[in-house]
Amino acid sequence: MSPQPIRRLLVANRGEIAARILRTARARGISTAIVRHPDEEGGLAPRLADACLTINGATPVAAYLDVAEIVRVAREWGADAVHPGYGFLSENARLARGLAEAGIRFVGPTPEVIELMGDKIRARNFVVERGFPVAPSAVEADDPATFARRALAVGLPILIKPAAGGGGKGMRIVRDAAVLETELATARREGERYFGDGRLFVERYVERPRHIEVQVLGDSHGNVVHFGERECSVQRRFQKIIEETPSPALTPQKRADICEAAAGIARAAGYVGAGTVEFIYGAGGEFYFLEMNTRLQVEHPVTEMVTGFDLVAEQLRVCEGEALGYAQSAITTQGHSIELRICAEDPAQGFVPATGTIHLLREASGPGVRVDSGVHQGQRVGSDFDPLLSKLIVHGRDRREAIARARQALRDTALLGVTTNTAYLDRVLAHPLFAAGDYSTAFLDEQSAVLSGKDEVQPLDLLMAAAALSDRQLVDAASSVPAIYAAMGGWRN
Amino acid sequence: MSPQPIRRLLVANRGEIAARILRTARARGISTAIVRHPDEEGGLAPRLADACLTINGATPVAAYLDVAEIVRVAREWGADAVHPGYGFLSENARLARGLAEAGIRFVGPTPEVIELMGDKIRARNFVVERGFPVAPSAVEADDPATFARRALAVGLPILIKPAAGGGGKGMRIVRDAAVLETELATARREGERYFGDGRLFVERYVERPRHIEVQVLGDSHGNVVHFGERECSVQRRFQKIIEETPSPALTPQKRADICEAAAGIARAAGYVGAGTVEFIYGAGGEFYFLEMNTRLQVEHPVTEMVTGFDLVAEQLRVCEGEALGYAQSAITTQGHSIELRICAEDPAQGFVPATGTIHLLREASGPGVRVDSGVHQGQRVGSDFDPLLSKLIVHGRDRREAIARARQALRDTALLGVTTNTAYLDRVLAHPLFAAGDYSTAFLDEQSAVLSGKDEVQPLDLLMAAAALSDRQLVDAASSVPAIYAAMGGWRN
Amino acid sequence: MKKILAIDGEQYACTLTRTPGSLRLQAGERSFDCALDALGDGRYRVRAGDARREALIAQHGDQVWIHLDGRTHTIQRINPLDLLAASGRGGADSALSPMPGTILTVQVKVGETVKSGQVLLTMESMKLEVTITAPHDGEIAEVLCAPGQSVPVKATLVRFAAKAEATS
Amino acid sequence: MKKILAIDGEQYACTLTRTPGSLRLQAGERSFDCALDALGDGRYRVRAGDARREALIAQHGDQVWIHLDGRTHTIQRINPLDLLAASGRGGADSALSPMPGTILTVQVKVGETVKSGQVLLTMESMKLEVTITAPHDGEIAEVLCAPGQSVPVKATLVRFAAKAEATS
Repeated sequence: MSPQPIRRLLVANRGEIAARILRTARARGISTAIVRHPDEEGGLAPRLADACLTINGATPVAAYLDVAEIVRVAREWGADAVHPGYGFLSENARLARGLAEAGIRFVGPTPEVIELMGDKIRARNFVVERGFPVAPSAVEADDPATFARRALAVGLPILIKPAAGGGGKGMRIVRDAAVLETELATARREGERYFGDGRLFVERYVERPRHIEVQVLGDSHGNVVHFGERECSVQRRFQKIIEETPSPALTPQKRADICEAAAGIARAAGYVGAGTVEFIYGAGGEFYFLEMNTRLQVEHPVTEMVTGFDLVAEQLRVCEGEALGYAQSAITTQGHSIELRICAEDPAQGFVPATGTIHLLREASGPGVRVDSGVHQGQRVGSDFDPLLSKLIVHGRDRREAIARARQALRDTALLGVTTNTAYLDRVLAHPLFAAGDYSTAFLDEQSAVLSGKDEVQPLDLLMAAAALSDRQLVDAASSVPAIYAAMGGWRN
Repeated sequence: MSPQPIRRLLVANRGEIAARILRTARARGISTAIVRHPDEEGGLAPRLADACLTINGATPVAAYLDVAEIVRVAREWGADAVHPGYGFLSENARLARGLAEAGIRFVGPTPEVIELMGDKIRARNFVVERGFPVAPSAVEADDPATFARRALAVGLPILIKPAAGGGGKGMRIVRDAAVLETELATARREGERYFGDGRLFVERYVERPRHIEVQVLGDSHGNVVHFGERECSVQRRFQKIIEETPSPALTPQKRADICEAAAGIARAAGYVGAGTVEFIYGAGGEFYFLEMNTRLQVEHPVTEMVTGFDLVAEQLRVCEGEALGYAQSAITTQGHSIELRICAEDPAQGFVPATGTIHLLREASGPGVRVDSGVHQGQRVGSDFDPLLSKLIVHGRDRREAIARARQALRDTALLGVTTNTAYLDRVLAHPLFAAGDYSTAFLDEQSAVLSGKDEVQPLDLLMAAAALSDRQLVDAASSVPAIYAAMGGWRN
Repeated sequence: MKKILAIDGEQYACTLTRTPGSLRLQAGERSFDCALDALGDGRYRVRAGDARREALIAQHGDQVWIHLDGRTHTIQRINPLDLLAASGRGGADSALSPMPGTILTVQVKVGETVKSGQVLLTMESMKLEVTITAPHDGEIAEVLCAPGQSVPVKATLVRFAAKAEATS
Repeated sequence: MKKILAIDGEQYACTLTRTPGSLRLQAGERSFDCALDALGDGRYRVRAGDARREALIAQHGDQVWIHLDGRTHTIQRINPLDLLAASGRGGADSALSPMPGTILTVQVKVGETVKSGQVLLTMESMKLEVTITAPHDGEIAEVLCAPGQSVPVKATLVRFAAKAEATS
């Protein structure tokens, strides 16, 4: 079948990823729409799309998770393809099926592959059968009655995971058998609420591991390539906040091994589209399959920065039925790239989400700096969605140049009105262990004392002057001193 | 001698290039200053520098061209190096010498090389002696009395050039012997005014040539490399407005030939620092040395986009005495890059410079987009300096993707209050000959009828509505209709 | 007129007075002339004694955000009278929302006696579930939220009866 | 109240009237309801009949810039009375500056008779030298600039005597 160009693309997402997808779609001359719940205001993506379609739901999140609603607006607007972004329904096979029934293409793999990889237990079995290593584990569904006992038998510490989960949501570490039951109950509730599936499994928790993932891409003609790895070990609450490529941990040989394993898994699954194979990487160089994300990742830009490929453009081409048109050897990398996630949160208060209005916004720019933003000046940031506001991505000829640029770009970023983690991110970049590339997923927790250290308030007088003089009330009061005192002022001091 | 780090850098320039140099210097942890004439207001660069030093002069331009003044402020501020940017004193050997006497480094080649390449006639002779081809020519200084006659003997059409010139300033094409004397007089005056040197030479004007240049870099240890070519044929009034790399004209063999010629010339000259060797490239694949610019070029970012190198960082490293530390083979290119020069000018009026205030500014961003801007919202744009406001640089996996991104980025650029060439640039990018890569330096002139074609005013009603409704006077007048008419309004139409 | 400035959480008292041709800020031992000039677009030139710097400033009510030297500082302007009033309250205490979000479940009723650590309610914010527990033994005097309700940060969710009674 | 809108150089006459609940724009044959809502930061929602679009708008005096669908349009709002007044002038004509810049040399004097094409003066703008020549034979009535002077675009630099006299 000859390629069928996409002419009308609905982006069923919001925030920075919707804006980023729209940019590529528009440059390709595609008509675009996005969805939006009536309670939402502002946002950069609606400004970039040709149309903005209302989706209804009890809450904004519920609307974004409503398959029928997305299919309805896609059909009514006349979309010929839907890009799901990440999160929400991006790994939902029902959406892919619902769209297919309506004659609309889903920018992602087949529903069968989504289901295979979406069920963490089936995915693990699939990977084990192909000879790739996974960590010791226990699966609730094998025998629910004995699950708690089998979980303990894996050997503490263990990690509880929702069978249908992803992105760190609902995951809990258990180091003490006494709290196992409570933690299982909480994880089950969260799994039900976020994924509509309360089934769990546990895995041996590898202490101080690295989280390394590999970007893969397959076309509908049987070609599969990889785009190298991303190092994603800098995490708080199982959520990545800094990602980079190449990983400072890998030797060329290890890199080849892990990347080829990822491409091998994708090939075995008949994977079509962009996907990511995640691995746990141990201090001894051993790596275990963790999961496969059948969608674009938040951190995909670092791969784009070093390979020069536009992964969204590749997704769209593959969805249109085009063959990749290049071999693995044509994918080369140049330099080093780092991504920083700028979040509305207060690191000093345990990363509690922050809300407010962005009264003033200045974004970084210049050589080697890319900003994938989802917000604009004047926008209200509420608590309905996750706290990611924008991503700062830098490129440098080497890791040192990339870190220097990242730090400068952070200082050039001014987002006034909502508390963000920019100063915290800068402290992470400035940490000697980060500079040495010597860190694991435990890094932020282990170094929390150093990292939470407040900056000394240096320019105190300037800050006081600015705060006092921008206060109308205070200035007026100072100025309304009776004339006689004012005249005397010069002599009295 | 071991490398001597630069700690305090003065950027003796303004506008976008000053901002761009400051970004790299700051990321390297260098203290920075820029210069500024008292008549100037606004500008992005002063916001990025740690200090802003006043230079005096009868006019702003005179101050930027005043060697003694630049040396004075550099010394007073305690600069240990001065980066001259492009234009102004960037190719002035007296500045390099004056700084050296004050114990301050000049970020550029030695005064001797600047003088060699700055004298177009000596440079041509130098290159000819090394066996590289140059176009037929006549030099005034050889025998001023017979210059006009010898100029005609080169064979019309000819190109008059100031011996001390560069950047297209003071150049004139003569196709008719009758106007030769007038044109020589004008060129001489311009040469005197801009370069303090009225000497001229003429060259055979190659019809419909391409302008191709090669970026070179040498260190103080005898290493010279090149970073590939840039295609700079899209010019109006001898000024480039769109540049790209790789050139759509070159075969791999021609590319190797021209790049190696450039590196050979730089090597022969003992070149230290970043420089550019410019060539005229004929339709038959022949190329002639045109001149060597001993400084950073306006269009250097396209090279950075495909090679991943930061050329300003390399300039600073070389100036510090570091060895390059990489071989020619380590410089690889990825994809395609295009630069668009956004100028305050009205293409509909023969590119007449425009002035005004930037009431609103929104710059493009997103994957593959870089903006090197020199201006900010609220800034006044006067007529003291050249009309370049900012540069839009894009990267794509191939030329087609780069063009698509460039066009989208232009549409995303809103600069309200000053007439710019953005719509004109978009018409150039949309031209079938540009898309085919089939153009010469005559392209814009030959296609001027097509390119000056105004966009059809499509959304006329919307524009009228916006213009009328944003007029307080008009809205007030409409609203003050006596109540009786207003009430009847609904029935009468 | 005196104000308290809470700069990144640290409190400083200050008084502004006019001297001929300038404004003078008194803060603790220190006292210096100061000035603030708007440069447009949220940018200001700030002067404090001999120090001069450009900064980006935004304000909303008594909250001020200042981006200076690459860092953003949050400043709360507090009227000393409000501080005084706040310190006068007390007695009964409350459970506050640690972040803005939505109430998921409320697991206690008015009049109910709870133990320290007992779950009072659960809430969700930005996809994170948080459990609010009783900070000490006590009796619930008031429940000020319901499942599904959105609450801002530091909203009072549950109020305890005054301690003297609760420990009886 | 009638206004002329010069949109990217093309002139259109328009009248705005209030109808119950809306504003109506009449332009030539066409007439449609319209609305303009500020969304903050220079962004507006524009409505004209059934068409609706977001645009960036800036204005300064009677000049309006509108960024709509990726293109910037320049609009001049002209009061019809001004047009009328301008057409009433005439008789003597002038040489105008084609761009803003600085006068370099003035090569004619008041009372001097010049030939068509003769150089009147030279000026410089953004490093470009421009020669201003006489558009026709005539006599110089007034010289309104001097070397070194900065002039805006379309400034009258040299005024000719009324043609009836000049051609004598």
